[in-house]
Amino acid sequence: MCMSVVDDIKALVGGFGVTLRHMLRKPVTIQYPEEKRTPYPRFRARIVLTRDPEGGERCVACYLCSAACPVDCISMQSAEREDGRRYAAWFRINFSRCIFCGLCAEACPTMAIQMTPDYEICTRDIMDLVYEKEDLLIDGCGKDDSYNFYHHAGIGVTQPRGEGMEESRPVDVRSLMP
Amino acid sequence: MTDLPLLSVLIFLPLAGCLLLLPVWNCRVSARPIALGVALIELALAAWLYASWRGLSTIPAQLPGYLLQEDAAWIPAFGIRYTLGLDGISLLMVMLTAFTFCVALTVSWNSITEKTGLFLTLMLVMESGIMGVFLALDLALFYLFWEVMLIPMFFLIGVWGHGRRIYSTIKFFLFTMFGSLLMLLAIVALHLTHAQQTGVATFGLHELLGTQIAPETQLWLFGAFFLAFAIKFPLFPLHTWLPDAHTDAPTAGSVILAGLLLKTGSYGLIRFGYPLFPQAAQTLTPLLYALAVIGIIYASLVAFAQEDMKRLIAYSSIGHMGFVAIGIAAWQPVALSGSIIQMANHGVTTGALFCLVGMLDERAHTRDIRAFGGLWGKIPRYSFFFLFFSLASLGLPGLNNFVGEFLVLVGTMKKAPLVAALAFVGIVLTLVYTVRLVQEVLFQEERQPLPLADLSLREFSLLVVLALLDLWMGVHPAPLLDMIHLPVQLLTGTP
Amino acid sequence: MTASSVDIALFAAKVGLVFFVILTLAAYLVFAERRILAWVQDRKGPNRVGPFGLLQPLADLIKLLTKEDFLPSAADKWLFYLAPAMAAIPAIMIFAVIPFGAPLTVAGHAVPLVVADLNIGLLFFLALSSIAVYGVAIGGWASNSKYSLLGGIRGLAQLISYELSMGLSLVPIVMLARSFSLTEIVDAQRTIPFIIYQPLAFIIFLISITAECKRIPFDLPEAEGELVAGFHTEYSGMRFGLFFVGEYINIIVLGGLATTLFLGGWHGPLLPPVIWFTLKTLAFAFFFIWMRGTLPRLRYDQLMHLGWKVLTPLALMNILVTAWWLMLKNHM
Amino acid sequence: MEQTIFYILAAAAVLATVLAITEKHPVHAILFLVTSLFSMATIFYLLMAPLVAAFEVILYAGAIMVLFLFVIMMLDLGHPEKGLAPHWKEWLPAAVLSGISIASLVLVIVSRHAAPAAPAAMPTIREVAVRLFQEHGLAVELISLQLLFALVGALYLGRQAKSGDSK
Amino acid sequence: MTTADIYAIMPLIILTAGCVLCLLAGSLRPGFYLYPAALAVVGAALLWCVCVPAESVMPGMTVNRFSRASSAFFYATGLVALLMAYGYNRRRGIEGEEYPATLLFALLGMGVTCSASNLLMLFLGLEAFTFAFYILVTIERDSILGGESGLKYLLNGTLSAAVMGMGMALLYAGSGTLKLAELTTVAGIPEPLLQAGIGMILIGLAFKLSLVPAHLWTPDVYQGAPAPVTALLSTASKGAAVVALLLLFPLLQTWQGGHDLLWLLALLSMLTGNLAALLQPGIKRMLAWSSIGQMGYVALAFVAFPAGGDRAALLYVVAYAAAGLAAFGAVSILSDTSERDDIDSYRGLGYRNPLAGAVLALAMFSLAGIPPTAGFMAKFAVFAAALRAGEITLALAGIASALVAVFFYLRIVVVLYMKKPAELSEVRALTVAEILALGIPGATLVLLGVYPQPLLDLLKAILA
Amino acid sequence: MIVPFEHILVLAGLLFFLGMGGLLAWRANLIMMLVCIEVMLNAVMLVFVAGSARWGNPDGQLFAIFIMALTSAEVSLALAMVVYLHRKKRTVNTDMFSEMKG
Repeated sequence: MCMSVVDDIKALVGGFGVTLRHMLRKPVTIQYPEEKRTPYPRFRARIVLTRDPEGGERCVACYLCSAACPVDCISMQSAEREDGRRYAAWFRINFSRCIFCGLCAEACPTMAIQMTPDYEICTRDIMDLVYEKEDLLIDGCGKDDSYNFYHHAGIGVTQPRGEGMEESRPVDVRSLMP
Repeated sequence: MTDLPLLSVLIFLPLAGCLLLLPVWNCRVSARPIALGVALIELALAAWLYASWRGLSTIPAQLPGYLLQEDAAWIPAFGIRYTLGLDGISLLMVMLTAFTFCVALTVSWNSITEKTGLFLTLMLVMESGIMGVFLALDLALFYLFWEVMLIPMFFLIGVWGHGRRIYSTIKFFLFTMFGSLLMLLAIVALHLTHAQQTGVATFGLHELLGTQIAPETQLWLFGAFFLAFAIKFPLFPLHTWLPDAHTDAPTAGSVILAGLLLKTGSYGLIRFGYPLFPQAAQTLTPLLYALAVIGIIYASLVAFAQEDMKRLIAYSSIGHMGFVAIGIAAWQPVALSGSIIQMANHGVTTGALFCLVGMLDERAHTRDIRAFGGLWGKIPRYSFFFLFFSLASLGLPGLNNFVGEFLVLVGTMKKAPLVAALAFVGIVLTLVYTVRLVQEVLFQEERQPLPLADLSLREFSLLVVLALLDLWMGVHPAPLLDMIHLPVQLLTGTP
Repeated sequence: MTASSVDIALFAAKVGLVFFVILTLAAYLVFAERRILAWVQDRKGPNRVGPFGLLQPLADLIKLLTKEDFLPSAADKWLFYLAPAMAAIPAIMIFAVIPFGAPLTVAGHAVPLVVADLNIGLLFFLALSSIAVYGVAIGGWASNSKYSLLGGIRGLAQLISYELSMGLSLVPIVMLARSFSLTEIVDAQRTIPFIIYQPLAFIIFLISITAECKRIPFDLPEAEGELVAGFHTEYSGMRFGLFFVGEYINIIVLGGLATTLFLGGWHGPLLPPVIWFTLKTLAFAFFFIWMRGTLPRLRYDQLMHLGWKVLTPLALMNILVTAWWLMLKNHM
Repeated sequence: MEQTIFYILAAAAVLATVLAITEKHPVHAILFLVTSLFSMATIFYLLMAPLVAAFEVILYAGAIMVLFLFVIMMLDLGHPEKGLAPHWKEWLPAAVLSGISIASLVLVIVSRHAAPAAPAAMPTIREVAVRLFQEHGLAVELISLQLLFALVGALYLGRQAKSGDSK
Repeated sequence: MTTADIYAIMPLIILTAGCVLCLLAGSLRPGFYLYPAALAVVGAALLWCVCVPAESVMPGMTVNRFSRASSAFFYATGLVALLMAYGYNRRRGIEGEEYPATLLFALLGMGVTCSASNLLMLFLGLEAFTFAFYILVTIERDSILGGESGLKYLLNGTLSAAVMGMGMALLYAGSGTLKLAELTTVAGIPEPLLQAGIGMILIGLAFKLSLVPAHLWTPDVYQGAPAPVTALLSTASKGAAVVALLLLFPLLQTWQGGHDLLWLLALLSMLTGNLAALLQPGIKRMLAWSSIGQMGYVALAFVAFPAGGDRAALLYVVAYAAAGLAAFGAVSILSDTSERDDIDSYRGLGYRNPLAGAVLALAMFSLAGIPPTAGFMAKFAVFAAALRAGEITLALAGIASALVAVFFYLRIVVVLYMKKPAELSEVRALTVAEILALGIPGATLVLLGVYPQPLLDLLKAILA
Repeated sequence: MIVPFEHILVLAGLLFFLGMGGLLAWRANLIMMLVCIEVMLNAVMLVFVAGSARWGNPDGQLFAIFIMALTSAEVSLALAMVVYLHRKKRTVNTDMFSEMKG
């Protein structure tokens, strides 16, 4: 009984001591607009579309990012050059919805879509947060500056379908009568 | 023996007897003899007193006319003393009491089968109370005993009675209480008047006798006393409790009720009512006469119409007590002596009659006159006693009632001839209903085949004793008259 | 100018001054609390409005005044309006009897630095603090909201319970000072403050006034985790502001009272009396805030247990011991 | 000055009391009564009984009335203001009785002789206290025991049958 | 406070210590062992009262023969009530230390009342024991009747406290003193304030005595309270109120209006109480109404105060207390797990439980005022005093109502002994405590009825 | 005395009988009955205090304080009973408390 009271008092005094010590400690607050924190390089903030080392767009408009996005903030329209090279006719990310989860970047097979440490994307008009392709596209290659997808995969599929080796002709669905 | 406080012994012996009963409370067989033994000792005491009353009268007492006296402080704060006194009238009553209780205990020997311990205790308590009433000379003490004797009777009727016993017993109790409460007020008022006049706070009868009371007050006070006694008596308009109580009481209860309780009323009137308030009594005497006469005639007429034998005898009691009342109202030595003797006579005779009816009831479980007939042939011994006591009751010369009624009529004749004449009519009416009773029960042909046994030895001996007593009082009442002679003279102021 | 009118003028000045100071202090206490709590939590706290954030209270005031005044549809209108005032006014009235400095002499008039030197000052304090209950109770009841009602009931029970131990803990002080007047109590502590004689009473008093202020760890009536905001859940705007300010006025006033009763009031070496008083009072205020930064909230049964089964018996025992001690001392 | 205050307070007290006893809603009634109690307390103060004044507020307004409030809040009475208030017929006997009583009171007061002049000195608080504990010490003991038993009784009744403490 | 003072109030100290210790012990280790302990405490107080003739005058209290005798009476009553409560509470499941402790407190309040020498102590004493009864009446938590009657009693009691307090306030405002002795000297002045005060005190006491028209709480409270509590409530608390009235009586006598008021109260109580009792189906309600009537007789004694009414009143109270204890004791002992309240349920009990039945019957006879019981002596004294004082109307009304009363008292006796028992349940053997609880009042009834002189001497001595 | 003694008496009397009238009228609501009794007790205290001021005697004030203590005891018990009964019957309406008649 007596001991428990002493223990209680000890605990109380200890608590007060802790708070007092913290009071005298330097605050950890960073006063943001004036002081800015440098994020770590892999900080996931604003999303960009990178270019390949040749300066071409990396994005092939495969829709994987759009599919991976949990909040459906990515949308695009794919197009194809005459040589079969695919590209996005337009590409749009709505940053007012984006949660910066990074799934799109993970999903991207061409490393076109990447996240940058730039966290200051506040704006007064919410419509300004809808970024179009021109806003997203940067001039550099981002994180992996030597990777070029078409070097590995080649551009386009030129011969008609079903004509290749180990390839059967596609079924004509209109003649599939029983 | 005179060193003993005999009067206290008389009163408290039965109470002490109750204590003896406690260990055998639930054992009927051993309780009965104990109770009867106590009653017999009482009787023996009374007999001894009777035997030696002449000797006692030679010892000078503080109060004239008294044979024995006891006096002690009891509640000085209220001025109440424990004063007892025995004079001839009391002695007669004491003897009657002691005897009646023996009769009552004997007659209910077998008939009380439930709660015998309680029954016997109540009987003994009641004996104490009644003894006290007849012996008390202090008004408060008298009142105390007066009430004490009520409670056992209340239980006797209520517990062991038949019929509407609860209604009857409550009626009995309330009637009596009503009178006694008024009497209590009057006693206190008398006490206070006396205290104012003399500065002495007392309830003693003989001190209070000298109190000067304004006539009007006297009238009120006497009225209260009179009411109380008249209810007990019972006088005509206040009698209604009596037939009910008698009818529903067990035999012993009826015997005591008729034999003793009624006498307390007349005794109270003689001992307290008239002497304390002579002027008021004088004023109210016509009323008493009137009530008594109406009572006699009315009771006789009603008795004629009764089918229940007990009820019939109860009404006859009212009539007989009417004679007592007339004798008191005349307040004249002969009439008063007659009244007192009549009290004793009535006690014995009516007690015997109730015993007889009780015996019949025990056998036939009915008391309806119309159920019987031809008993003379079936149970001759019983029928003989029935006839004997009926004759006694109607005042056959040679039997005891005749003496009392005769003396009353003689005494009254001088003072109020009209009353005497009317009372005589009453006697004739008595004859009528008694004859009807006897004729219907004993001599009519048998109406219902009832399995009736004749008297047992106990019953027989009891009735023999009663009959002998009746005969003796009727033939040779002189010793009794001698005994009450001096007190009566002192009361009526004709030495 | 006659003598009496000077008195009246001085009196009015005192009242005005006290009002102004207390209200300002209360406002700044809010600010101070936020800053100190921030420090405890290694933050900086509000520092934007004005230099070091010193104009923050003003900003808060403007915000409260411009908010919508909201009346719940099933509320008991008059009582709903009455409650905030009943919470704030008694608190500020208590200060009337607290002497906050040595008597001054102004223009030949002796001016006691206390608004009203009642001979029953201490009882006046107890009376008003018991009235403060009504604000909570009626506020909680009149809102006709379950959270408010629960908060109100809790507040009622808590305030009544701790008023008892508070009052009892003050009895030894009265016994020592032989007076109910706070001025005389302060005078009695000219040499030694009562905290030396009565450490136990001081601790009980301290805990009890914490509960009276409904401060953490005794803030059950407004426990935000359970009851939204307790009895003032339904209040907004300046009515909420009154409850809020009332709480802080209470802190200051009770701190001042603790100073007066246990720390010798305005007595102190070197510094002028008023400064001493202010410092001691602010020390209490600081302690309250510190406590808020340190301790977690009690459970309801713990609260009642502490009040009835620990503090009250202790206070009673303390009274007994003090009485015996005083008696022995007088007999020696 | 003080006289005027007294009469104002007296009027306030009576008015608040009337409102209190005619109000249908117990909470309102209690608040009116508290108002009345405040007026009374001030009157006590004016009558030089500061101690009684203080205790009136502390005990009556601060404890007893709060207790009432507490119970009303706890009991959940629904909408008592919509419930039964005494009909005017029920007020009638009360009003008649009170009227007669007040009239007889006024009669008594009118018929009495002028009160003797007030004595000079009123007892100070210290004197009152000394009197309390010296003259009426036994009374203090008795009342304290009674309060103890109030506690005992309330606890006994408040306890749930056959289980632990409710509070 | 000197040693003599402490000796004089030692019974009160014993009781105080007793009830506090009882509470403490009960909270540490509850159980029925507290009843014997409380019994010992009361017994000790009683013994001290009787045996130690310490007397003293203290501020607020005067211990003299009067107060010692009255407190002895209260303690004896309490003793019997405790005896009967022991078994009763066990059977009814009234557990906890509250009962004995509160009972001790009630006795303490009565002890204070009878030795009060100023209005404050008198008021506090009266309120203290009344307060204890508020708790005791409600003590049976399982019965809704108990709570209801407790609240009724409390409301009425508080109202009476307010009225009595107003009376005392007026007395004080009119005279400037609280001391009874000083008040008596001032009270002669025909000051309307004082008279109004006396009248209001009288009305307040009428509540405690349950005189008509301040009687309305009585039947409900008697019925709702557990029987042992009712026993104490109907006897000791009435006794204490009578004692308070006696203490105040010198004041009351100075004003004719007080006499008239009392006259009216007595008349109404005697008639209303006894007539209403006729109609009651339950024994406790019947006894409640009858106690209203009985208190009317006490009031009658007070009306006849100068003619020895004080002694008569005290005698009456003692006799009534013995009868009340006997009656309620029998009720509580004849009750099992539920209370036997319906008169009809007493059929034939006189044989199945002879002692309880006999004592109940005895109590009824005593209440009806039939000799040789204490009730007769008491009624005798009261009527003697009334006649001596010339109150013939009241005396006649009293006699008439007494006759009415005989009827309903007899009803109980009739039911007990003359009706066939309804059911034949197991007959419980009486414990020693119960035999004592029945025997003591029963013996007192008979003893006082046969030889009241010692008590009368005592009363004379203490009233001198 | 700041005002004539009689005036205080009148005030006290008014309050007392207001309380009594209220008590008689509010026979249906326990809490209101208790409130009315409080009013009456207040009037009593006023008379005591006035008497104390009239005679310069502290006894009246003390009596008033005792009355307060007494009242608090009684009210706490009364309210405990009200709560207890309410728990059993769900009402404070006295008309519902009529287990006993007569």
